[in-house]
Amino acid sequence: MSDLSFELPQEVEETRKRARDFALREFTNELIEHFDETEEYPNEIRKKVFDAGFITIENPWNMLVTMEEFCRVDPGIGLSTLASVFGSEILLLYGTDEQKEKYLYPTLKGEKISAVAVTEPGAGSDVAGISSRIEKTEKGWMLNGHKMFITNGTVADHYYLLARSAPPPSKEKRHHGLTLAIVERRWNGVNPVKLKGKLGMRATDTAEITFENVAVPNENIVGEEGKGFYIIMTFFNISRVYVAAQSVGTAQGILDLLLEYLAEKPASFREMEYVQFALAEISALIEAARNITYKAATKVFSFNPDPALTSMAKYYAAEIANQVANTAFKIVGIEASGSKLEKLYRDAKITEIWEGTSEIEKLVISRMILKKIQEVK
Amino acid sequence: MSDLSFELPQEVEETRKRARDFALREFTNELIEHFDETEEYPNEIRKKVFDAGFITIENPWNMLVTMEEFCRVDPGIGLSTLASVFGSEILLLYGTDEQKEKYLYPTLKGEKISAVAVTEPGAGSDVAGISSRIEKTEKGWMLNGHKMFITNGTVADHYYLLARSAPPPSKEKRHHGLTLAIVERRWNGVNPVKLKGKLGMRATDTAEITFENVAVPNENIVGEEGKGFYIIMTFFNISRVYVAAQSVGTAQGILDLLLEYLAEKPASFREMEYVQFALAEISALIEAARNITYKAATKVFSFNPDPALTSMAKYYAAEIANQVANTAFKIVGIEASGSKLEKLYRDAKITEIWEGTSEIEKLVISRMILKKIQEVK
Amino acid sequence: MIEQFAKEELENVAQKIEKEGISKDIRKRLAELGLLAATLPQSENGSGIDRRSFSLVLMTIAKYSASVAYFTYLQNTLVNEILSKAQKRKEEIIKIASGESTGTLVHDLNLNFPQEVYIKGYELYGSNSFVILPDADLHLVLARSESPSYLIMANPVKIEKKKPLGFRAISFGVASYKQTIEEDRIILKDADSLLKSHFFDTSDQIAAIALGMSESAVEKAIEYSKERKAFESYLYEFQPISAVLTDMKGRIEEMKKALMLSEVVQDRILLKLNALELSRLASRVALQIHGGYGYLEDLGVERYYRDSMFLTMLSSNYIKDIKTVSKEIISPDAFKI
Amino acid sequence: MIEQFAKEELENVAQKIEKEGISKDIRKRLAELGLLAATLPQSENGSGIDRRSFSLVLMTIAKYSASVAYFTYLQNTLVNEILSKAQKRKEEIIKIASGESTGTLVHDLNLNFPQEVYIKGYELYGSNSFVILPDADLHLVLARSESPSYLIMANPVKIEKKKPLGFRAISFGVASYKQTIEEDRIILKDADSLLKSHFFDTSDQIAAIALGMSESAVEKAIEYSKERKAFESYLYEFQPISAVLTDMKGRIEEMKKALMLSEVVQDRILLKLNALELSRLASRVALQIHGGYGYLEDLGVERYYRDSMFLTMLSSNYIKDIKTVSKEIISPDAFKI
Repeated sequence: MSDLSFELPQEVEETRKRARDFALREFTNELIEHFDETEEYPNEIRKKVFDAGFITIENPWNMLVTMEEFCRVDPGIGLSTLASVFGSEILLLYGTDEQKEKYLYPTLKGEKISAVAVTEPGAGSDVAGISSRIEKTEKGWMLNGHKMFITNGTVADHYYLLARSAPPPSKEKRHHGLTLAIVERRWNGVNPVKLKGKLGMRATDTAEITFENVAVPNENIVGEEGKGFYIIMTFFNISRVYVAAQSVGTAQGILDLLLEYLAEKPASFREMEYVQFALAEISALIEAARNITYKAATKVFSFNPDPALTSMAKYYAAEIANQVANTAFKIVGIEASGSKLEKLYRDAKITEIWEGTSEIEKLVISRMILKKIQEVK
Repeated sequence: MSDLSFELPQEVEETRKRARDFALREFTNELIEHFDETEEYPNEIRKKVFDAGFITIENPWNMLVTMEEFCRVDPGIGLSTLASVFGSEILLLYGTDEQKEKYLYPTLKGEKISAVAVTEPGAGSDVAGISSRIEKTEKGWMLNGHKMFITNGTVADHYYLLARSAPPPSKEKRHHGLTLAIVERRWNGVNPVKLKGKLGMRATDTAEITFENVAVPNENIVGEEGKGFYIIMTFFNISRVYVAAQSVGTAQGILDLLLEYLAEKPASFREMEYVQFALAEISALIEAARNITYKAATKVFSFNPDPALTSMAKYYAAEIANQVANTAFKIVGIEASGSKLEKLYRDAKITEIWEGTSEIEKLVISRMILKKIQEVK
Repeated sequence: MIEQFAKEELENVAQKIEKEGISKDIRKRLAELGLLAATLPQSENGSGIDRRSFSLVLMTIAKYSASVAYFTYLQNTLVNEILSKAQKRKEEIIKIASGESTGTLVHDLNLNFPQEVYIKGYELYGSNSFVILPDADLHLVLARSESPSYLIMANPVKIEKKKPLGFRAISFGVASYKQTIEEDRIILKDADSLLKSHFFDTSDQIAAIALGMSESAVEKAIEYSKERKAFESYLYEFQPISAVLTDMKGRIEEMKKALMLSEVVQDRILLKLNALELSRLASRVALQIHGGYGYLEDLGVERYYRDSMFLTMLSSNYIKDIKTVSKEIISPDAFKI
Repeated sequence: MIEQFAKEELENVAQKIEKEGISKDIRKRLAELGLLAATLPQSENGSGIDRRSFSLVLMTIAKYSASVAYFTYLQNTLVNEILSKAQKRKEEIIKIASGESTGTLVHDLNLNFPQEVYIKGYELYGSNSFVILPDADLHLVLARSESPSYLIMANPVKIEKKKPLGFRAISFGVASYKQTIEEDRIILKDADSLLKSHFFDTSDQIAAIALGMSESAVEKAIEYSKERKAFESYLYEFQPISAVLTDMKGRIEEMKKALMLSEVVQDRILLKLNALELSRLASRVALQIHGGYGYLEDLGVERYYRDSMFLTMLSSNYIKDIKTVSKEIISPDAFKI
């Protein structure tokens, strides 16, 4: 009777099931602990994920549910493997055929790893505030700058990098004059340093990268010169949906662990109303977070993104993941010590920070609302 | 690319628009204040609502979005008019042709008003704990009992009433032996007394009703004798979705009022980040509540109800309506005094109480989850 | 003694007071107990109660009638804090302190946008739509002018009462002014900042009222949970119910202790905000536990729900309050954007 | 003096302590300051510090090193509360009080389900998987038997360390026991209830540690908000950031005051729960304000995030705590279903 449907296509549900089975089988507790301990990049698992066909941008829903199911088992390994093609949408939407040939396709075949290099030591969420410079030279461009917290920074073959190519025309137009370029990690002057000691998500590779007089050929500029900000914002609209899925998966993983704990204990414990209420609250929150994430995804994946909705999904799902972790601990307590619950608690926190902090998301949402007021007036 | 869709059918969206226009036009501030003040039943508006065709159970989505849009403008009048057919699904699903002819169709034509009489002074959320008795006599049945907080109690032509027809076979089977009957208000021994002085929703008619030796003919028993509990639970699964829609509408109404307030004030006020964050948070919560409500509705309306999901929608949306009211007041403060915001704050509270308190909803949710643990074991 | 007065003379009539207002008899009793000029030194016709004890008095009264507590707070504000500090109008002090007449303070300091009461020369004009007790005998009106602001003793030309969300024993509404005032009716100059600091400084008294209300709401809920059964058990036996009541009790106790030691004005403001929030939460919980009965005015539970929000609206503006404290404890440039 | 010690001797090495553990030097310094047998009377080789002051000491130390604060709490628990009350083992008291040796308490009172350490006759056996400081010199082990429970001075046959979520300066892990014990190694009989009441009674000390951590996290965040810019403004200029920091500050101040006046054990338990919750929230806010940098251990901010949750896990079980208080303040039958 209604067009509304909350059911994913069967193909996607099958992918979800495959992803769950894969993660349960391959992300063993031993490996999870290993990568959490050593902070190594799980390159072997990445290859397996590729071989199993999970990394594909043909139907983005498949990637989305895979992200959810992988993070449900282990956000560190899960995200790290899937994000090996991080930034691909940039080339897909804005790249030239040559750029696609050289960078995108090998990445999608699992032969190369990509990364997005936007954040800087002095500019996190404030993308327009970056100060890396890319300047025209006789033969091409010259890049000087400093990037921070770059996921895949030391393992990527190339970065999609944002730098300033012209001074901002005015204070209000700080986001003008930014240009996006493809920069290879092995080029002269590129110096990535792995950042160790993260609270969680320790299977992901995170780096600080300095660029010193790096020569960038003309053909490596993506899109129009000076319009890099828009490209990155378009990309964030996509990537934030995946972070929302990461949060949903993490939250669901926490609920799984809580249920596992309860299943092992005498029934009288889980039948306590206090425990029952906690389960009900957690389930409702995850349900809410998942719906909003999928709704944002329907928009993004049909090339009709709703930035406010995407930001809601990103911020709300992150909030829920962290809240759910807290509630679960209230029940399990010290018995969670050394368990995966502890790890998910540490992993969950990043979702409020990367790909735009919760604060940035809130500003995006409210600007859309205030715009409407302005229009009405 | 996906079966997933968050868009309602065009017909429903048109109904939504019509409902909004109707409410904005007919629920004038004067009338809203009048019914809030006098606690009268808005019978004239009810008739208009009928004439405008909003009350139909052919496509329940139309009623659902109408509920949302009406409550967005005024929950008291809105719910009160739409609930004039309260309980109709009971006859639709379980009634005999004669019962439908006599009670359901006249109600759906706006000629009669119905009510559901379950709650008792000593048994609110604990439906199985009711103590009204309906006993077999030579000719039919005899009803004695006491019902409380019955919506439409003094204006309804007939009640769908639950009473105990046999003692519970055991402590665990307290919900056995309850029977559902149609009882007319004008019958001998029926004595409804209007309850005045409600915090909010004062346009709704609420009554305490005593039944003294009321003769109920055999043909007025609905469904099987002793199986009334199941009928009522099936009905609650439907009615709770409408309460969720009431909550979503109320919450949206609060956001509307906040935006109206902000639109009237200098832009500098609404551009304060504190205000922007509040707007973002409120919007995200309403979005989440609406999605979960619609998802529960897709299940219920396709005769495939998911009680856990319905309870999530009911409890979560009610929680959000109340939370949103608090946040809005934090910004508007005393300037909300005497405004509709104040009224919506009073109205919102009922959503956590009627049709199953939030506590009951949480138990429903967690029982479903715990069942799964049990099944796995 | 105050406990006894409140219990014996307010508890049973609290609902009646809500309907009929605070009678002259009650005012007289408050006066006899020395509560209408409580913290004023005895030499100035006051009772010389110390501040901390006065907070406890307000808390105790609020447990039985929040309206009477707020009324007491308001009268003391006028008498102790403003009139006496202004060293003026002894006769008005005596009248209010004796319960003979009532006073109110007409200002817009908790509003996001100023109300339009102005003074030009000696002409007072304009109106304020959010006046508590507009039918008071004595109006002290914050009037704005081109340079400083003034606090003026005035008589409204018109008042229009509206049904307030809470404190229904106290009138509320619009007051309009249009009069030529005499010099001696100007009570304070630069009244804006003086009133502001007065309100900030007495934030703990609002906190005390909020705590009294919270305590009372929670106690009512505990009582009810011991009478009412569901699923054949008393409500208090259910874990989530006892947990939330216990938690509330703990927070009330915590804030009561903090109230006793809050000497710094920033602490008082934040305590006020927290106590108000707690009172809203406690009233919501109490109503919820009472279920449908709580939604009806008969049991006197929904009153807490309205009163706690109304007290919040009357006595705080979250943004202004938090801004004031932020500037003090973080940086003068804090809370800017 | 404690402030000076903590600032000078802990602040700069706090991160190093987390990596390398609490050295014997630090223990010696704590001993010199009289902090390892703080509340024990001087006649019993203690420092005779009153309880309230001891809470302040813990709060102060926790501001600079939560691990050291918790360690101090733990040693005092053994020395002051248990060994001395049991009137036994003076030499062990002296060793711990002097920092010569370390002690730990092996129990399962905060767990939902008991750990399996038993005593049968004089045979102690079993293991506990959640032991703080399992490599301590002295283990006081809660052992269950058929009738009462005993607290026994024991030596683990095996310990297995695990990386704990927080307090990484202190070891954590499994300890297994299998030994025949001598009569005089039984420290307490019916130890279960005695230990329980000890933990409840010292809840305010845990609250103090949580408050110290909260304060430090918030101060770090304020500092950072004054250094870091985004969108060309300092972070503290943004309203939501200054609001949340101000709010946290207010709640910390409030609880500090409540801490000073919490005499009743129920109040202490609830204060502990609230302070722990606040510490988790404050650490989350502080991390958030530091953004990506907060997520790296270099800045020492993520440590608060781990430590606050770990302290919660170690020293409270929400359900058990709230149940205990509910039964006391609502009804013995409360929190049943």
